[in-house]
Amino acid sequence: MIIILTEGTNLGTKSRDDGRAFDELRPLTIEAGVLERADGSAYLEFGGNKVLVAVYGPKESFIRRFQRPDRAYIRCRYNMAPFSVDDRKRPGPDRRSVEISKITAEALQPAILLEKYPRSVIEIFIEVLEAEGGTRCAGITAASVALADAGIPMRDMVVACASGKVNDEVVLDLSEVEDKDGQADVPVAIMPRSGKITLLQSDGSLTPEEFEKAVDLAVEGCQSISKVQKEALKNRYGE
Amino acid sequence: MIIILTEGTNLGTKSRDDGRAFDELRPLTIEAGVLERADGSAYLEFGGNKVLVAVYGPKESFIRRFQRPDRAYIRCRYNMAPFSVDDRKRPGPDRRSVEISKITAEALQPAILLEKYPRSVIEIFIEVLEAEGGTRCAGITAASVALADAGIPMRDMVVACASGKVNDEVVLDLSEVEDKDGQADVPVAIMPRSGKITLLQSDGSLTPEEFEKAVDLAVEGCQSISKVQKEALKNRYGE
Amino acid sequence: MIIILTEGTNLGTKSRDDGRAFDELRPLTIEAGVLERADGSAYLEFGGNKVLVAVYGPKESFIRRFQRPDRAYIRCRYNMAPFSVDDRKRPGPDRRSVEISKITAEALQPAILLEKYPRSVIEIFIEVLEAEGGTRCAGITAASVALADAGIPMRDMVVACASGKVNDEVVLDLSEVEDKDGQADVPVAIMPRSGKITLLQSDGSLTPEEFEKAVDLAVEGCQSISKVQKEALKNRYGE
Amino acid sequence: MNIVPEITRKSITDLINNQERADGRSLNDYREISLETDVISKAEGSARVKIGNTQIVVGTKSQLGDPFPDTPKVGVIITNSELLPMAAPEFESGPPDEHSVELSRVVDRCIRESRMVDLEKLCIIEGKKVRMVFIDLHILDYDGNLFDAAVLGAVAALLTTKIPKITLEGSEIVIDAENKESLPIRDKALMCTFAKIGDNMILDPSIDEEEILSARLSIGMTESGKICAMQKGGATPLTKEEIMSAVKLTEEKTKVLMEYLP
Amino acid sequence: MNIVPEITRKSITDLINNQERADGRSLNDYREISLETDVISKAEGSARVKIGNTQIVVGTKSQLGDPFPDTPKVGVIITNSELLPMAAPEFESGPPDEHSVELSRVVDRCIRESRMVDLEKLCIIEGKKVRMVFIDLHILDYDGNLFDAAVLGAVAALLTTKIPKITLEGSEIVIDAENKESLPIRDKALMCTFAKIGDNMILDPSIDEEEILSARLSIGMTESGKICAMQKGGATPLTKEEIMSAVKLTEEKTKVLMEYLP
Amino acid sequence: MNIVPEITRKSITDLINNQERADGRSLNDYREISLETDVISKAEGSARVKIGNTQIVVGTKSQLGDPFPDTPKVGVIITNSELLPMAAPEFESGPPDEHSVELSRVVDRCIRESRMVDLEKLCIIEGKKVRMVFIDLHILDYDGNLFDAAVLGAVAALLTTKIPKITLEGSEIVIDAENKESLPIRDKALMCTFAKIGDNMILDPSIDEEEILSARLSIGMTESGKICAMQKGGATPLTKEEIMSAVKLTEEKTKVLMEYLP
Repeated sequence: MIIILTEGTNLGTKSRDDGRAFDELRPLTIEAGVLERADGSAYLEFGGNKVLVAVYGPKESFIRRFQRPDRAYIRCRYNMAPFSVDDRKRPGPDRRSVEISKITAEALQPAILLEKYPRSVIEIFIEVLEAEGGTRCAGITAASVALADAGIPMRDMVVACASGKVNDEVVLDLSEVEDKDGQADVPVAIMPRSGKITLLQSDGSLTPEEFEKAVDLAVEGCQSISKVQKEALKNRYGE
Repeated sequence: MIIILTEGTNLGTKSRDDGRAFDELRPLTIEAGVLERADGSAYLEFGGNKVLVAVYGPKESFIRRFQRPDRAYIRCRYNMAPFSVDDRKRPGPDRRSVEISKITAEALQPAILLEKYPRSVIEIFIEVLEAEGGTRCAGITAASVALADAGIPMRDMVVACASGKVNDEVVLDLSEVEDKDGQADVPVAIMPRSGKITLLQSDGSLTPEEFEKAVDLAVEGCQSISKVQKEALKNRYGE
Repeated sequence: MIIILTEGTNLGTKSRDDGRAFDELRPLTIEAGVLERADGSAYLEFGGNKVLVAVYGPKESFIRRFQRPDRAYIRCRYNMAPFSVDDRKRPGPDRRSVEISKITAEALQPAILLEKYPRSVIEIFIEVLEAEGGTRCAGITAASVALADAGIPMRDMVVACASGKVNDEVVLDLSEVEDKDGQADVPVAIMPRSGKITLLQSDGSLTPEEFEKAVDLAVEGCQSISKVQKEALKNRYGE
Repeated sequence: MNIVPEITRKSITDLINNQERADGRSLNDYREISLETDVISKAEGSARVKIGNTQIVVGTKSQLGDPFPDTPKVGVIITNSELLPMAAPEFESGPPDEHSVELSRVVDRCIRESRMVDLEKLCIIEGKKVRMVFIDLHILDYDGNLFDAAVLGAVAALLTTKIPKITLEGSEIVIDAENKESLPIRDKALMCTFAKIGDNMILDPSIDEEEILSARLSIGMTESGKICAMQKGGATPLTKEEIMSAVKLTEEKTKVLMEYLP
Repeated sequence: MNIVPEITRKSITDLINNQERADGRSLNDYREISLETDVISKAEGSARVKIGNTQIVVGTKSQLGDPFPDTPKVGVIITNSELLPMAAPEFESGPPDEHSVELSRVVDRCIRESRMVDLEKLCIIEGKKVRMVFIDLHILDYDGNLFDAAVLGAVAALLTTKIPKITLEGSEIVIDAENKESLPIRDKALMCTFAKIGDNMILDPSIDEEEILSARLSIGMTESGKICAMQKGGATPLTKEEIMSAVKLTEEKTKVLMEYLP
Repeated sequence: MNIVPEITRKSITDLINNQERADGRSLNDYREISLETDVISKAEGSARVKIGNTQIVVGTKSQLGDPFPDTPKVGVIITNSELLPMAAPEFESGPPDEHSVELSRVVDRCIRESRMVDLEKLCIIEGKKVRMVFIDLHILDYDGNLFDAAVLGAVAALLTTKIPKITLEGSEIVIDAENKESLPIRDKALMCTFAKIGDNMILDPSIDEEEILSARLSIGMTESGKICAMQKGGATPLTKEEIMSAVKLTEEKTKVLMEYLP
């Protein structure tokens, strides 16, 4: 288990709700290999977020409709525990979790060598045990570590982080309060080697200039988080 | 697109809510071939009713339970758009639409040469975009045109029309208001060449004599509507 | 149709709500072979309980997931009619009926020679037409007769009966009122030849001594009920 | 769905073309009918009906509920049927399929459109509270002709239903479960079902006949001879003559069925 | 899902790599667009939109409802879409799948985050009663690029929606269905969708292009040039440059789309 | 369901017939147990429990609700469990299956029948408003014996639950989220589960042992030694002697488990 805090530059920036600099991440820890039954797993705490991911596969797919003759497909389920949010959430998928499951699968897919496993399925189960803003990014970041822990061959990791606009300022990694009261939220996932973007959403109101700044900031955030992913795998498997 | 009005005889009959004669149909237009992806389609306006039908098939059936070794089966779905009625309808099937889907399939089946396509399915999707009394009959009439547009071999067309009892009088083609305040509603479908009846329901209170009159009137209405169906196909395919 | 009442010993025991002795069963009748379509069936009345059971099979199973290469499996459905209880029950399974279906299947399984029918299924449908306390035991007792009526080879019958604690006393066969106001309820099923226990639950508060007494009492009750089962089959098939 | 062997189909059809039936009935006979009422103590009304080996238990229950917004002055009757998997090897567990939905809607229309129950008398407070009466059809054994059995059982259950007296004291609704009253019944209605097989229409099809029928016609008729419901089924058309002669026969046969009612 | 033959994939890709498209468009052209409003009399607002052969009917309806506990002062907009089985051979009946959910959520965000409708004006009694506006997207014919067609249709329907006037008289809510008023509209927003195929980003992908795209990017932009929604799809990454040039093109193209609005 | 190879079945059974187990435990030992509480800040009570590699997170939340009509004076506890697809390759997404339903109902009975929580103190206004306490069992890793782990985690979560103080001021219910109080706890209860394999009953079956067990017996017992819940599972019968000796062992082993509670 490792803990790092990305130091913010804090050069006279307006103070945020929780005192962070505009480009400062919340405290982050990732641990790989935390479950017995799953083929790979990872546990992540990011600010108040607690996210657990299990990976099964690659294994034979029995669902014809999804099977592909030339590669594996990804089955991804993002789920929130009933006790993870302020008001108890009813168990089972809702529209939000269906959408997040879909875009999470698409964010991870470019990094996985699916073509190595025709007619197979790789299952990714993301459980949000506690939510405090940014769970979809936390889920992607943890899933990438769990995939590596499962020994699934990958081109690169995938790492995700949101930026946004709060009090007319573009800032990194919105907390729950900032997400709710803020003006925009821009979740981004990248493959850190190429810097290419595998997930991108924008929700709120941004000029194109603000949007570009937000993407740049999120990509920087991703690069920092990427180090914690590597550290987690090193801690589990050694150098 | 064609528009015809069946002229009512109006021989001193009591006037109806919308001024029609007892045996007068509402204005009717049918257009064939209105969708790109479907194999056949038709759009119908009948009074305030707007109904769209798509047909797919005959195509291979993958559902064992329904497959027949010696013929195709019909899968029919009657559905109302949420905005088609006064109070928004919740999306998805309800008991009414399940029943109408069933009897619509049975009304169309005698006209289709199902035995030409063993192990196949013909799919009929009826969407009610706006409802103003008589949608099940409108759906059957439009579906028959869509089946012909899809090139599916048929013994005859099927054409449907309701009659009923309003203000103690047997009348043709009940409007929404007449259906709601009326004493009886008798939807009928026929194959116009033989005059044989493929759909028959009766809802309300009728003496056997009134019922017989209602059936006769509905059959006459069907014969008139049948001309509009043919016109629609002529407009699309020429003579 | 046969009717027997197990005579209670009634040696100065505290009187119960319905005047029964502590070890007295409610009136019980069982009739075998009451349905036309089912392969086997039984109808049971036990106090105010009315329970009907149908058995189908052994027949080929088409559900791969449940199929076993070396034996049949049991599919059991316990269901309450909407009108069987004081407040109308919504149709369809609830959590209670799912649990009872499961433990009923497990209670019956040891008695059935499943190994005689590889890749097959035996279906048991239990309908509670009227409920007055003790329906799960009534269902098991009737199901056993229906299985025999279906000609399914069995090691032994299975027979079930509950005991419990009411007014600080251990008593046999709780009525609905006793079940609701009582301190504990202990449903038990046995195979009467070996006396072995195939269903056991306990719900409420009992010392280990009271629990042992409750089990002994329930087993005695089962042995009495077992005679009625045999009588029912004799009435149907002769000696 | 059962696939009926061609030979069975042929032998049943040949018999009917000769005006005979496999079980010895004439074309216009019902099988043996039995009807008991008050069979379920916890229901407010109940009946067990058998037509041949087809067996249905019907129970009714009333409760307070809100009226539909467009009919604020009348009570509500809700008919629900379950084709229990117990009743036939081809029935499955799960939500009602189209056959079950059709059955409950046709039974519902027959009862509602006959205006058998005076729904206005089931209104407690206009626009606010009405009685809702649930009719639950529990199909136990399916040996053909569910429609007629279901209507017969439902009507018998309604006729014997006892609901608690309800009075208004100021704005309070007082439900007096000790004092029960009957439902406000007016005209009764029953249903006759015909099957077209070969060249003939036969009454009360058995399961074997249902499986080979080419068309089905169910006609609901009130004691006073009004048609209150009709439903054609099956994949073959009917002529108007066939329909009208079935109507004629229904006038006669519902009178016979009425005699079974309590 | 359709499996596209390798040869089709190659020919479409080669064309696009040559800055051409199968239907003769340039990479940054929309297909023919048509938009009618007030097409459904029973809806409060409605539109029929076509982009190429993609066809959607949108209807709006308002009703009274409870506000969400955490936003007691604002009305509610609910966007629902149905990829009807009529619209394409690959669509199935049943509850909304992930594609349908994504579509309605992206359309919903584009409309909500543009703050197009002044939701505070839809509040009737703070914390108790607000107006709920349902936007129902009925997808009739699916020939690619549902996102842009859906937003265009939804915005047109909202612009033409007439809701009953509501006034408060004491604690009574008076709904005056005779007097209708428009929705309180502020800034409008529309959406442009790009597909990455081969080395290029193309605007408004047709069905054939959608089936072979490697990435998709949908950008919602207000009349005043603010990005209000964005959604990447597809299994291939994009570079920041690709994204920013799509943003730039969206500024230009939403202006063109705006001209179709009523 | 896993099909266990005959050779595995035999080797586990042989060991147990020799009073040994694959992981070196004696027949009546638990695997290593760990229990942390207050692991989820947004829950009102929470616990993470591990027995061997079986891992469950339990969270509790309370809210106001209506009492059941037949118990107007007492609060409500609702236990829900999800066998997450994450926890084992054989678990599937979807509505709770019979295993999940059985688990939550047995845990619920163990807690309710032990009368551990004084439900009368959770009543706010008789017949109108009571507290509802949700216990959500989130099964993360399934390595056998969910019952004992679930009860241990649920009880620990309840013991550490802090709910907002609620007072009545006239007819107003005042929820004071700043001032929290513990649940009204009385007698505690825990559960011991036994598996019959070969000729022996063993405590705390691992996943491998569960897959070959012939019968399962779970016994819930209070701190004061009362049996509050019992559930037999599996397809083989048990003798009364086997049951009573399991009861005896439970008296001893629940005392040991109690020591893990906060």
